[in-house]
Amino acid sequence: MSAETILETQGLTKEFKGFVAVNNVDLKVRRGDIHALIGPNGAGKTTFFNLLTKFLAPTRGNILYRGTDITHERPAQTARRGIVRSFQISAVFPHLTALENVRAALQRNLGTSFHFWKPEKSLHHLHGRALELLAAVDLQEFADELTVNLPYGRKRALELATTMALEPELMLLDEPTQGMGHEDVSRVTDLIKKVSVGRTILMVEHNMNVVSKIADRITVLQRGAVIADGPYAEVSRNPQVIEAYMGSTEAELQGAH
Amino acid sequence: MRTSPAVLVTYLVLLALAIAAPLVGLYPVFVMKALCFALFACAFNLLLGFTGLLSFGHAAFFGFAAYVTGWVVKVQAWPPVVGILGGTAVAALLGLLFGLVAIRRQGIYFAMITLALAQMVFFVCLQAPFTGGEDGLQAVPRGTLFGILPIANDTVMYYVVLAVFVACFLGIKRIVTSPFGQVLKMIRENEPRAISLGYEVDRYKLLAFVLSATLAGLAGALKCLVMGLASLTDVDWTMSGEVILMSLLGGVGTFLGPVIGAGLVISLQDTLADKVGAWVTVIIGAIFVICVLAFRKGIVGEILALLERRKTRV
Amino acid sequence: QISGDVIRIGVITDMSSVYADIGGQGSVEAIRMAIAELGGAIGGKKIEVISADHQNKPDVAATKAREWFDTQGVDMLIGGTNSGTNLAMAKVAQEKKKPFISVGAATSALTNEQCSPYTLHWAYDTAALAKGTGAAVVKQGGKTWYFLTADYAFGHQLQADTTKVVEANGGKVVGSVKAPLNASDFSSFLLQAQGSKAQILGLANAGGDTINSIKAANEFGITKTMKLAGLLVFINDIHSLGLNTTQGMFLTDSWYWNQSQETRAWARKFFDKMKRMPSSVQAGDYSAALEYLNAVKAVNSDDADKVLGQMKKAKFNNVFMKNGWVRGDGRVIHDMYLMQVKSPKESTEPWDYYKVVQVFKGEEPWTTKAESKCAMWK
Amino acid sequence: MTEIFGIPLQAFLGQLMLGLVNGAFYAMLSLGLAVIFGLLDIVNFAHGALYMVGAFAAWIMLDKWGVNYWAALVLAPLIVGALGVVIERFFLKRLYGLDPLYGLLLTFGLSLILEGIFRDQYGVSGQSYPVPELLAGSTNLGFMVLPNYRAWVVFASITVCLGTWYLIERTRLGAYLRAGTENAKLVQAFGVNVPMMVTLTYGAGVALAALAGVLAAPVIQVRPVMGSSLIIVVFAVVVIGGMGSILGSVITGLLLGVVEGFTRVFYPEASNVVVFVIMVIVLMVRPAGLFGKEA
Amino acid sequence: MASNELLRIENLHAWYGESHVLHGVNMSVDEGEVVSLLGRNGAGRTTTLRAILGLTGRRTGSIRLRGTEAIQLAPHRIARLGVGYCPEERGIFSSLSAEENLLLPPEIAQGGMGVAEIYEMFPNLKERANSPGTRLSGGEQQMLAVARILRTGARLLLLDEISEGLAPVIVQKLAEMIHTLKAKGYTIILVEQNFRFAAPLADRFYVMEHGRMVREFRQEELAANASMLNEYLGV
Ligand SMILES: Nc1ncnc2c1ncn2[C@@H]1O[C@H](COP(=O)(O)OP(=O)(O)OP(=O)(O)O)[C@@H](O)[C@H]1O
Ligand SMILES: Nc1ncnc2c1ncn2[C@@H]1O[C@H](COP(=O)(O)OP(=O)(O)OP(=O)(O)O)[C@@H](O)[C@H]1O
Ligand SMILES: [Mg+2]
Ligand SMILES: [Mg+2]
Repeated sequence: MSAETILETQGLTKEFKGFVAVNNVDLKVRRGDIHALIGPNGAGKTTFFNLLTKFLAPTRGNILYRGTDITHERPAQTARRGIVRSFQISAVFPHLTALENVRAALQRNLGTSFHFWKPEKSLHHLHGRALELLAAVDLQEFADELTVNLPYGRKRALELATTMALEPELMLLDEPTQGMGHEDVSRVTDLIKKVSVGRTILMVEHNMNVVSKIADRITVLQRGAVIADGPYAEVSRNPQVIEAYMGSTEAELQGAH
Repeated sequence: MRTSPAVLVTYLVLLALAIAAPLVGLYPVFVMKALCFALFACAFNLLLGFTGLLSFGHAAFFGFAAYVTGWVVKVQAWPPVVGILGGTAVAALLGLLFGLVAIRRQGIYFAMITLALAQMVFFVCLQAPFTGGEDGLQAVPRGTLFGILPIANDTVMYYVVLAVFVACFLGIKRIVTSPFGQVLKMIRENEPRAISLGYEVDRYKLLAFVLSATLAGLAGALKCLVMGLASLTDVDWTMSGEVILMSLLGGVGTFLGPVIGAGLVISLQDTLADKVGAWVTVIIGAIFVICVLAFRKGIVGEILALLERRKTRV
Repeated sequence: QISGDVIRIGVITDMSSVYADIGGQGSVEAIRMAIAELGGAIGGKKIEVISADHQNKPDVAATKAREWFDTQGVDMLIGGTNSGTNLAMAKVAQEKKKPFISVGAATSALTNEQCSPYTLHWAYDTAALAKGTGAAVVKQGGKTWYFLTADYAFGHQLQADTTKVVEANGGKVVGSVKAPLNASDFSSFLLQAQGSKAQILGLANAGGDTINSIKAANEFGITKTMKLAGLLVFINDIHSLGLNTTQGMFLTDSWYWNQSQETRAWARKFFDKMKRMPSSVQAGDYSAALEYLNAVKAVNSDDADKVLGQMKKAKFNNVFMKNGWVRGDGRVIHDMYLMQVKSPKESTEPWDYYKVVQVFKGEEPWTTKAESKCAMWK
Repeated sequence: MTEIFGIPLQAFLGQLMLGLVNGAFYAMLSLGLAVIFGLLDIVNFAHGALYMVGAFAAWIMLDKWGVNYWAALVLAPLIVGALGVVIERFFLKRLYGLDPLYGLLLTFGLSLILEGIFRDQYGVSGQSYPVPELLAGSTNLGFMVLPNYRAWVVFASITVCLGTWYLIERTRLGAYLRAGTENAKLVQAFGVNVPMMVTLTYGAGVALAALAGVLAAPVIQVRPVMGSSLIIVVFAVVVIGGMGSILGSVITGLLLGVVEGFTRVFYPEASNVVVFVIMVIVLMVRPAGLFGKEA
Repeated sequence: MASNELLRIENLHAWYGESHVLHGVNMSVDEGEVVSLLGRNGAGRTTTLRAILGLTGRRTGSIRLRGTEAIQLAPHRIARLGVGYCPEERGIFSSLSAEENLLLPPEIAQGGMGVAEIYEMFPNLKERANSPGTRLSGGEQQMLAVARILRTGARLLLLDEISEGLAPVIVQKLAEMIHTLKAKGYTIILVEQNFRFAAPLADRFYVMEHGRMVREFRQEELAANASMLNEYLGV
C-alpha cells in the first residue's frame, strides 16, 4: 500500500513434487517493523524464508524489494541488496574464532576478497569494528574463542552480530530463540529489539512470549497459506489462528467448568 | 594461521636437509621426482584441504602440462623456461575449462565430472599426434636455464627444482592466509552461510580450482624436464588416485602433510617396486583403508592434533 | 680395468604383464645360463645380473635405466619385450654412453630413424617379420589384406612394414582397424574386418592381444571366411591357444627350440629351470649376454666403447645364431625362419609346434641400406 | 545393399548385437552400484574389483576343483556376497554419517588391495575360461554369426536386472529398501532391522557384480585389471542414469553399450571415451542424470 | 499401580548434536492410559518421544518398557517391545504408494487391526490407495501415518501432533479414533499443540518446559490448573 513497504511478495508459491509448501502468499513488510511470521510446524515458514533469500526458486509468484522485482536474482546478489538471513539451525563458521566470524561479514565490503596474494594482515584493520559488534552482543570476551566451543545461545548471538555486520536493511531471523534456555531467550529478545532500530526485521518464532513482547505485526501461516495478518493483539484473538496455531484459549478453559 | 616458532623450526630443519640432500649422496633425480610430486600434492591439497572440493581428475593438469612442456622443449626446441611456463599456462586454461563445467556440482558429482573430463584429456594424450601415443615423449632435453644455468647437470637441476618448490610452498601458504583464503575457509566450513553473507561462492571455488590446476601443471612441467619424458602414466586416472593418497596420508588441510605424504608414497613405490612386485598396490591400498578408518587427519594432522591436546592439558 | 670390480648386466623387461611368459623371469634365467657358461666371473671379476619390471611403461623403463646407470654401475643393459620401453631405454643408454642390446623389441626404428652407436638390435624386427610372413602369405594367394592393429608404435610400425611388403608382392590392403592395447574384447573389430571381405586378416599385434583376437576370430566364425596371418606370434601364444585353433598358420620367428641337436639340448636345460620351452626372445637374451661377455673377456675391460668396438668386429656363433654379425646401423644380422604351425597329428611331443618352411639367409630379411634412414649408416 | 549411417545394414545389426552384449555387463554392474548407492549412500569403488574376484572365483574353482560353470554361476556370487558382508561390517559401517567421499576413498583402497593380490598370484596376462559345452558353438543370424554364449549373456543379465527391479519395486523387502533410502531412522523405528538390511544389501549388490564377473569369464580373458578398466565406465553409466535410480542405470547401461559399439565402427579409438563425453553433456543438461530425481 | 505400569522414564537426557534438549525427564504411563504432553513449541515433547525410540542423538538415563531397560537398545529392538510411533513430520514415503506405506511397518505382535478394518475407519485412504504417498493431502497423510501403526499390533502408541494442520472435521475423526483405541485397551502418549483436542481425551497431563516435566495432573484436576496452563502455554 504505502511507500513504506520494503518487502512484498505476490502470490508466492513453492511446490515440492506436487506438495505445496508455500501457497500463494501475499505478504507486505513495512519498513522499520519487527514482523513476526508464525504457524505450526511445516507451515512453510522456513521454505518461505528460503524463497526470499533465493535458496529455493519459487514455483510461482514474485518478490519485490523496495519496488524492484528480485525474484530471479542469485542468492549473493540478494544478500548484497541488504537482505540477510539467519538460519533455523545455528549458522556460524565453527572453526573460525568469534572475531573471524564477524570479520567474515565485514570483509565482504572490502572488495579484496579475490586477492589471493595479499597477506592476512590486510584484514586486521577490521578488528576494531568486529570487536564493537561482538561487544554489542556482549561476546567481546569470547573474541578469540573457536566458535565450536561456544554454548548454543552464544552461537545464536554471534550469528546475529555477524548478520548485523552487513548493515542489512532487512534481517530475516528463523527461530532466533530456538533451542535456548530461559535466560538466553530473554537476552536474544532484548538484542533483537536493540538491533531493530533503523532496520526492518522479519522473523519466524514459535515462542509467543517473544512475539508478543517485540513484534509490531504478525502474519500466521498454515499449510503454506496466510490465515491471518495484523498486530499481535488482533491476530491472537483471531479464532482461526487459535484453532490452527495457539490451539486453545482462556475461553475454552473457562468453558470447561 | 600464524606460524608458531616450533613449526618455523621444523620448516628450517627440513629446508636444511633438502639443501644438504645431494651432498650426503642422495640420488638427486629421485629427490627431484619426490619434490615434483610434493608440489603436485600441495596443489591438490589447496583444493581438497582448503576449499573442500575433491577432484578425481587432477592427473590431467599434471600430465598434460608435462606433454606441453616436452613438446615445446623437444619438438619446438624452445628454451626450458618457455617450456615450463607454457605447460603451466596450458594447465591453468585446462583448469578454467574443467572448473566452468564442474564447479556447480557438489561432492560425488564433482568428483565424477572431474574424473570424466580427465579421461577425455587422457584420450587426447593417447591420440593426439604430438604426444607420441603409448610411447609418450622421450629424451626431452633439459638444455640450459636462462641460457646460463646448465640444468642438464642433475645437481644444478636439483637446486632449481628445490627453489621453485619452496617458492610455491610459500605461495600456497600465502594464498591460504590471504583474504581470498579466508573466504575459501568460510565456504568449506558452512557454504550456505557464506552465500547468505553475500559471497558468490562459485567464483571463489573456480579461482581456487584454477590456482590448484596451475600449480599442478607447474609440477608436471618440472617433472617432464627432470625425468626427460612425458608419458600416459602421468595423465592416467590412477595418478589422480595417487595424489589423493599422498594428501590423505600426510594430512589433508595441513601445509606439510602433502609433502610428507608424497615423499612417503614415492619412496615406498621406489623401494618396494622390484622387491615385492604387485604387493606395492596392496600396501598402498591398505594405507588408503587405514587412513580413512583410523586417522583421517593424516600423519601431520594427527601430530598437530596431539600437540593441540597437549597444549589444552597443560 | 673393470668398473666397480664387477661386470653388471641389467635387464629391464615385462615381468608381470602380457609379455611376461615371452620374456620375464625366463629372460633373466637365460642370462644366468650365459654367465654360468663363463664360470660366473671374468679375470676374477664377478659377473652379476639385476632385473626390473617395466610394466610396459616407457617412463618406468627410462627411469629405471637412468637410475641404474647413475647409481648401480650397470655396464650393459638388455631390453626385453615392448617397443616403446626399448626406444626409451635406447635414448637413456645413448645419453649415458652405455651399451644397450634390445632383444625383445620389434620396432625397426631402433636401427632406423632412431639408431644409435650404443644400440644393438638383436633378435628380430618388424621389417623382418613383414618380409617373412607378408611375402609368404601373398605368394600363397592371399592377395587382399585387412589389418587388425594394436594401437601403439609397434602395431603401427608392423602394419606399415607389412603393407610395404604386401604391395611390393602385388597384394592389396583394403583397410585396417586400430584396437587399443590390451582390449578385453575384439569381437566388434573383427566384425568390421569381416565386413571388408578381404582374404587375409593381418594381426599386427602381440602377446595377449594376438591370443584374444585369434580366439574371437574362431568364435565368430571369421576363420571360415578369412585366413589369419599372425605377424608377431611367439611359441607361448601357440601353446596357450592350442594347435586346433592355430594349425596351418604362417609365422616368422628368429629361432625355434626344436631345430637341431644343439638347440634341443639348450632348450631342455632351460626347460628344467622354467618348466616351459624357451621363446626366441629368451634364447636371444642368452646369446646377447654371452657375446657381450665374450667381448669383455677379449678386451679385458667393460668400457662401453672398447666392448662395443670388439662386438662390432666379432662373428657370433652360438645356439641362437650362426655367423651373426653387427651391421653399421646396429642391426644384428642372422637367419630368420618362416614357419607353419603343425596340426595336432603332426605334433609328436609337447611344445613340438612348428615346421620350418623357409629360411631367410643373412641380410635377406632385414632392411636394406637403400631403405634405411639411419644417419650413422650412410 | 541397404545402408544405415553409411554402414552396411548387416554390419549395423552386428554392432547392435555386440553393443547389447557389452551393455548387458554395464547394466548388471551399474545396477549393483545403484542399489548400493541408493541405500548406503556409498559410491562403491570396489565394485570393479569384486566383479574381477567373481570371475576369478569361477576360474579357480574350475581350475582347482573342476567346479563347472553352472555351479560357479551360483557359488561365486555367494562367496563374493559373503566377502561384501564382511567389508560392510568391518569397514563401511564405521563411515556412516561421514562425508560420502570417505566411502569412495575407502572402497578405492579396497579395490587396490584386491587387484594387487590377484596381480601377485596370477600376473596381469589373462586366464581363459572355456565356454560351457551347452552354450558352445554359434548361430548364424544371417547378418552375423552370433556365438550362443553371448546370446545367453544378454538373456541372463536382462533377466537378472528385471528380477532385481521386480524385487525392489514390487515386493515387501523392496518397500523396506525404498523407504530406507528416504528415511532409514523411521523405518528402523517401525521395527525393521535396518543395519542388517544395509549389510545384506551391500552383500547382494556386490554379488551382482560377481555374477557379472562369472558371465564375463568365458567372453574375455579373466585378469586382475578387468575390473579397474571397467569400473570408471560403469560409474559414468550410473551417473548418467541418475545415481540411485535402479531402472535408470539398467536402461542407461544397455544404451551406452550400444552407443559404444557404434563408436567402434565410426571412430574406434574413441570407444573408450565416448561414455564420458555423454556423461558431461548429460550432467550439464540434467544435473541429476537422465532418470534421477531432481534434489 | 506399578503392577500394570507399561512405561517408566527416569532422568532422561537427550541431545541433538550440540544442543542439549532434554534435561532429566521423569514420567510413567500405565497400561491402557492416555497421557498427553503439553508445552510450547520447542519444549521438548517431540524429542521425548524420539528419545523413547532412540531416535535422538546421544541419550542417557533410564527407559523401562514393561520392566525391560531400553536405553541401550537399538530403535528396531525397542519398536519390537510393542511401540508404534507416528512422527510429527508424518514421515510418509514418497517412493511408496499409499497402500505400500500402510503395509510398510512389519507386524510386531498379535492383535493388530486388519487392513479392511482400517479402510473402514479411514475411507479416503482406500480411495487413494495406489497414489504415491506424498501426493495425498496433508490430512490424508496424517491419517495414513496413524493408520499404519495400528496394523502392527503395537500396544503403546506415540502420537506427535496428529491433529496439526488438519481440518477440524478430521480432527474430530481423530478424536473419535482415539476413543475407540482407548476402548480397545491401547496405551497412548499424545503430544499436542492443540490443547482443545487433547484436553477431553487424556487421563493424565504432563506439562513440559525446557526439556523437563514441570507439572503433572489428572483429567479431573484440569480446571484447577487453568491459570497454570495459561502461564506455561503462553496462551
Ligand atoms: N526440500 C523439500 N522437499 C519436500 N518437501 C519439503 C522440503 N522442504 C520443506 N518441505 C515441506 O514443506 C513444508 C514446509 O516446510 P518448512 O520447513 O517451511 O516448515 P516451517 O514452517 O519452517 O516448520 P518449522 O516451524 O518446523 O520450521 C513441510 O511440510 C516440509 O515437509
Ligand atoms: N534436529 C534438531 N537439531 C537441533 N535442535 C533440534 C532439532 N530438533 C529439535 N531441536 C530443538 O530441540 C528443542 C525441542 O524440540 P522439540 O521438537 O522436542 O519441541 P516440541 O516440544 O516437540 O515442540 P514442537 O514440536 O511444537 O516444535 C527445540 O528447541 C528444537 O529447536
Ligand atoms: Mg522452520
Ligand atoms: Mg514437536
